[in-house]
Amino acid sequence: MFKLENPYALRRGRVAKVIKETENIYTFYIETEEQARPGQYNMLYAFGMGEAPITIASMEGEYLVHTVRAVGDVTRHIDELKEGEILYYRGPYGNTWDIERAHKGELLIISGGLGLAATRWVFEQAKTHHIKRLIHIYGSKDYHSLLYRYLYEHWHSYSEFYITLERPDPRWNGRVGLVTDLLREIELKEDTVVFTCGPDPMVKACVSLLENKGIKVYNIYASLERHMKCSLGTCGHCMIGPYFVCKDGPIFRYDLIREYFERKEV
Amino acid sequence: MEVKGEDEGSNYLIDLDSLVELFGILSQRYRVWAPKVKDGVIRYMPTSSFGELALGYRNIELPGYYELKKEEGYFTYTHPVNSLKELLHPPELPLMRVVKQSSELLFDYTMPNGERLCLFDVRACDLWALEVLDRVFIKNNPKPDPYYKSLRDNLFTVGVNCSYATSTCFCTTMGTGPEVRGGYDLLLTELKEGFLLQVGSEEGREVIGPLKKRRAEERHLQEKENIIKRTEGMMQKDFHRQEARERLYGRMDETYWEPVGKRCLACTNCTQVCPTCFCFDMVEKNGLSESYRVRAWDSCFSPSFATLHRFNLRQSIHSRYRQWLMHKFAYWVDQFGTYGCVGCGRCITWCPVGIDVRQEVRRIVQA
Amino acid sequence: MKVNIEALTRVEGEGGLEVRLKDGRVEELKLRIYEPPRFIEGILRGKPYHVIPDITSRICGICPVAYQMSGVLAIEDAFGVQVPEDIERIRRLMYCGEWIQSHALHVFFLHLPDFYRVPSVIELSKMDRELVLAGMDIKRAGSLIIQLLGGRTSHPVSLQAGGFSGLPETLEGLKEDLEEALEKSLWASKRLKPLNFPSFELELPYLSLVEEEYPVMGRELHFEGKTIRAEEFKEHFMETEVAYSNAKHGLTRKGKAYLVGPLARFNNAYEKLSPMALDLARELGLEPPMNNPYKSLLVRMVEVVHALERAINLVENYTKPERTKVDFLPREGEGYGATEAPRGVLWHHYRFSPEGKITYADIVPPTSQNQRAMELSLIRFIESLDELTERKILEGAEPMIRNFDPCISCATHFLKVKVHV
Amino acid sequence: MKVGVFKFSSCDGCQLAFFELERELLELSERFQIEYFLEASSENRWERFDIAFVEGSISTHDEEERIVRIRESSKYLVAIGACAVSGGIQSARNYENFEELFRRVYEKPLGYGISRLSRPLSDFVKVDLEVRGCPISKDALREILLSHLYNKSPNLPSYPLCLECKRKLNTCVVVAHRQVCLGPITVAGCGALCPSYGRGCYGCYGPVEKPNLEALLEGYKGLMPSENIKELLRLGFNAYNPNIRVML
Ligand SMILES: Cc1cc2nc3c(=O)[nH]c(=O)nc-3n(C[C@H](O)[C@H](O)[C@H](O)COP(=O)(O)OP(=O)(O)OC[C@H]3O[C@@H](n4cnc5c(N)ncnc54)[C@H](O)[C@@H]3O)c2cc1C
Ligand code: SF4
Ligand code: SF4
Ligand code: SF4
Repeated sequence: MFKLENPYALRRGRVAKVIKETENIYTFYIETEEQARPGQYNMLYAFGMGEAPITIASMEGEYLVHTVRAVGDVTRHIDELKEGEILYYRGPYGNTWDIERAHKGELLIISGGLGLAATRWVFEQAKTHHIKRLIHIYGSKDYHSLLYRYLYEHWHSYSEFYITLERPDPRWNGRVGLVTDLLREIELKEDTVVFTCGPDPMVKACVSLLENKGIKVYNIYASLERHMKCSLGTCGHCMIGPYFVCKDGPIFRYDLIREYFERKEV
Repeated sequence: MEVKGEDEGSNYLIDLDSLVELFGILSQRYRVWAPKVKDGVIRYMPTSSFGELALGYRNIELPGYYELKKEEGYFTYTHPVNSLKELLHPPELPLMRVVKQSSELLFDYTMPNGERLCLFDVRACDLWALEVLDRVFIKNNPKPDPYYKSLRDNLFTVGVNCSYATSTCFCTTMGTGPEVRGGYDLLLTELKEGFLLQVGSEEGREVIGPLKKRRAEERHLQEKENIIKRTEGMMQKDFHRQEARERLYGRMDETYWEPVGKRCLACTNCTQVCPTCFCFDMVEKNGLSESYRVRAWDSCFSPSFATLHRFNLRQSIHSRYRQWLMHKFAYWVDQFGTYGCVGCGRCITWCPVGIDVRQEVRRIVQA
Repeated sequence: MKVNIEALTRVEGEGGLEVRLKDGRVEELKLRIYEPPRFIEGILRGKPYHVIPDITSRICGICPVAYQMSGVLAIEDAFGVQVPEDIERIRRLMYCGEWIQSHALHVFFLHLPDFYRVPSVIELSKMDRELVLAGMDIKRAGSLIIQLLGGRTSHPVSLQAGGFSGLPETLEGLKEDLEEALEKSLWASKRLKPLNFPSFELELPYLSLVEEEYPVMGRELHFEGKTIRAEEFKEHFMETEVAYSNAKHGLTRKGKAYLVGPLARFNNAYEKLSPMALDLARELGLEPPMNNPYKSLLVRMVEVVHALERAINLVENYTKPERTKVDFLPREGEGYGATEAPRGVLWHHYRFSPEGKITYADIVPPTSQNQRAMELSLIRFIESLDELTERKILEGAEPMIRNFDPCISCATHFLKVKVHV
Repeated sequence: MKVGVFKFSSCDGCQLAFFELERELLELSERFQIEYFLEASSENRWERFDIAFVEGSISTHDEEERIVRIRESSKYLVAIGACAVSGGIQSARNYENFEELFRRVYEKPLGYGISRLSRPLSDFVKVDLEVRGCPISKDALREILLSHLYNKSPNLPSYPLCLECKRKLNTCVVVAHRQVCLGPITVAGCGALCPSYGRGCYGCYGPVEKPNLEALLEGYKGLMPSENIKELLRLGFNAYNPNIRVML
């Protein structure tokens, strides 16, 4: 009998750096030997609380980058981690953005709120791919919630990077409005490939707009969020139609999930 | 499912004394679980002697109804009320113990013990259910589950062909029975003259080595065929499963599901008694300085099952029923290349308000 | 002078005490039970008989088994149900569990802090951890019995008219726990012996059940040398309402106070105690007549030892009955049931319609029977004080009340003390 | 952390859960200071409480005022048990003629500020956490106390009793023994005690959120007339639970 690896086994990673993004969102740089790909996620563990799936926002050298918003038990405790402390996690899980699809073409990324964490890495990698036009629309609730401010300059340097805030702010002289408002204004080619991650309603609204613009639904990819307990395709919580978001996703070609995603209570 | 060799030399006829002897050999080699009568029902339970077996009983099952009667013969009932999921995917299984020592955590992963276990008297539907679970947890899973596997690897199964089907049985509809076609180490069929004993594995062959037995003859095998045919005849074909599956995908609209949503209690019973429903929750059981991570049965009918941002995506009961039925009869095939239902009928019998999944499939598909 | 204890503490339920003093004498003393009435008897009316054990147990979370058992006996009395001996033995075992856990709770958690002059068991554990832990283990042993037989310690679920809805196959491991508790009880009792028990004598008639063994349940009561049948209870005793309290007062028909509970049982049935309990009583210097309520603490320990010894015996002989419950049909009739709750006689009386609906319900709990006795003791205690100061009264009144282990939840079906001078 | 334990109309059974903790009570008492707990201590201080555990239903005018004072003094208010969460057995009276009921038990005139209805705390104040059960289990109490130490939300079930019943590998008493069981619409947490002891659940943990009562009445028709099941619910200690009172 061969011994199986225990997929529930947790690994330790030292927190090398912590960046405070907003009041309740922190970015952690974790020392790791892991290999991962953009779009994948890890299960982060907090003692006595349980686990939460968290996107790998990026890999910088030996550092895993995680951005965590404290909303509940696990995430609140993760956010209390200090430099030098240990994060316990397992992963990476899930699939990756199919960036090859955009090879020599146009790539549009749409990120809503914390969804930016899921698109950041592929966006960074897109720089090194042969992509003719790289557009990134990032919608944030308000000025407070803006993530990764320290990266915008760099992002601007190689892409059309737009930010829109839902709520105006005296410190903000950029765009105010919904992601869809911004999207409406942008000229897109019909074979543009779209990557998106954000709240379900935002994704739905963007897709319908993109379709109106003639974009093919099979060129749209969405990274979904669902309740997850195991990340191994066995706990059943994350199912959407025939798919397990944890292992078949979290990224889906939209035409495959549309029937389930757009329907109430599936 | 792999059909282990069924060459001529593997068919024997044994009498009652030999059957008793066989049980004795099994109990010496393994810890044995077998059907016994408890609380007025037949259950798989640890069994140490032949006399404890639920032989000579008949289970009468209807939607939301169960009754036991005495019956002439031995293997005169169908499957027990509990399923083998109980053993391989226990209701509460601690996956690890975590101890906090200052700021460090120590993890102690406790694999279930690898004791050899014999399941005596497993019917076709339940053997299929094992195959289904195998695919979910190991065979079709890129990250096979070692907890499940360590329990699974230690099973020795003695299958039994059903000579009777109760009104809730529909294995023929799901294509899983009543004939046991594989996945067993030994297989029994109760005949007029005795018991047909067939060997399905090397281990099975070894076990029956010392047993007093004789070669089965053609007429014995013929009788077995007849019994299976007769049992098949006791079940009606409820629907064409493949056709049903295809049509179900076109029946996602809530209007199809609302009628059953009105009748369903969302009590979770169907998912719990089902031999293949695998959904679970991870529960942290905390003490002052240690914490256990426990895998515990959950259900898509639970009110917090599909919670996103403190909100259950499936608020209505009919949407939960849809998730369940669609999973069993449609999605599962995409996921694991088999139906999630083996037609055992447990969910029908054990629904406190007697909802019959066959009827619901038919209603929805025909609508 | 007026002394007022707004809320009595370390008793079950809520009540208060109000005392008015004049010229060194108690002019008026009111033990007020302001725990709101919950109308259990009223609610029962018109309901099917089988709800009795579940509902009456909710009168008191500390002695639910007593309520269930008295209720069940009354139902069986009315419908002419005879339970076989094996079921009866298991009932007795369950009852032992209640005595053990309730007595241990009272002795160690509620009463003992008085003798150590600390406010609570938590403080007590800082002074004598070993003793408190022993108390907890004793209590746990009692709880365990009820839990095994009935699912949970408070409001167990299995006890029904005719027997049990279900029972465990075995009671594995229980005997060892009981034996350990027995050892600890003997040890703890010896630790309690040298405590300072104020000398105080209360001479009141004692009422308890009488049966072949030390009384737990039965059809007859023992009072002032007479035997009274359960159905004659109301011919000899009455419940009266007093304006200041939500609990009724139990008195003899002649209007006299009497006492139920451990002292009553001890005095009426001393010779029926188990051998170890008798030895312990002797060692503690207890023998009837025991009229000092303070020493009820020790008597409770004697009863704990008795109950443990009895329980061990019953556990040793435990086998799950073939049928855990006998079948019966309801019929029109009247039934009485009385058992010895930890705090004393608990009497139930019902009348049923032909379909088994309750047409009349009357429950007399021990605490209401003891209320008058408590008031008398308080008056005696206060008048015997050398110094009639508010502080002295306040200091002594509550411990005096606690001697009686009053269960106010039962009685409303108490503790603030007010003293007027 | 400062803890207060309070009692209203009830049987004391839920408070007992503190004593049931036994040894753990002593360990936990190092982290929690019990400031007010009449049944446990003769020294009680009413200042500010980090956690107030409240047992019992509100059934007198006096109690209505006291619960408001407790709320004002407490950061986190926990309703413990069927009385506090749903009105308790005494709320069965909410469905009866109160004057008559009173006369059945007492001869003295109506009064004493006793309310006609026995009501849950949530009818009067904001409740931060409801702990089900008649009585609550010590495990639930331990989970709440530990959760405060861990700074997490307590993990108390919201799923129906049937799930727990099956996790305990019980045989369903409805199907196998034709007993009425309220398990399908009752919240889990007790350990499925009644079915484990061969009888149907009588609902002491109270209804799940949005119980499908209609379906239950319809489905159990062969076992018991609807009116009797409703009566069972009215006597199930949770009759006045907001999730069910409108249906009774
Ligand atoms: C594939 C995937 C990737 C993800 N990536 C990220 C990521 O990169 N960063 C990130 O921060 N999150 C991410 N999430 C979301 C994250 O997993 C959840 O927020 C997290 O599981 C919550 O766990 P918890 O224990 O902290 O909350 P729980 O205590 O379990 O809370 C339960 C639910 O309630 C919500 N919730 C809790 N408190 C509040 C509140 N006060 N207000 C509103 N809702 C609340 C939570 O979102 C959660 O859904 C991802 C999810 C998925 C599925
Ligand atoms: S869905 Fe029902 S019939 Fe099918 S396998 Fe599960 S319990 Fe058996
Ligand atoms: S016995 Fe009751 S709680 Fe258990 S499964 Fe049946 S209906 Fe549900
Ligand atoms: S089964 Fe129901 S009635 Fe029985 S203890 Fe549990 S919740 Fe209460």
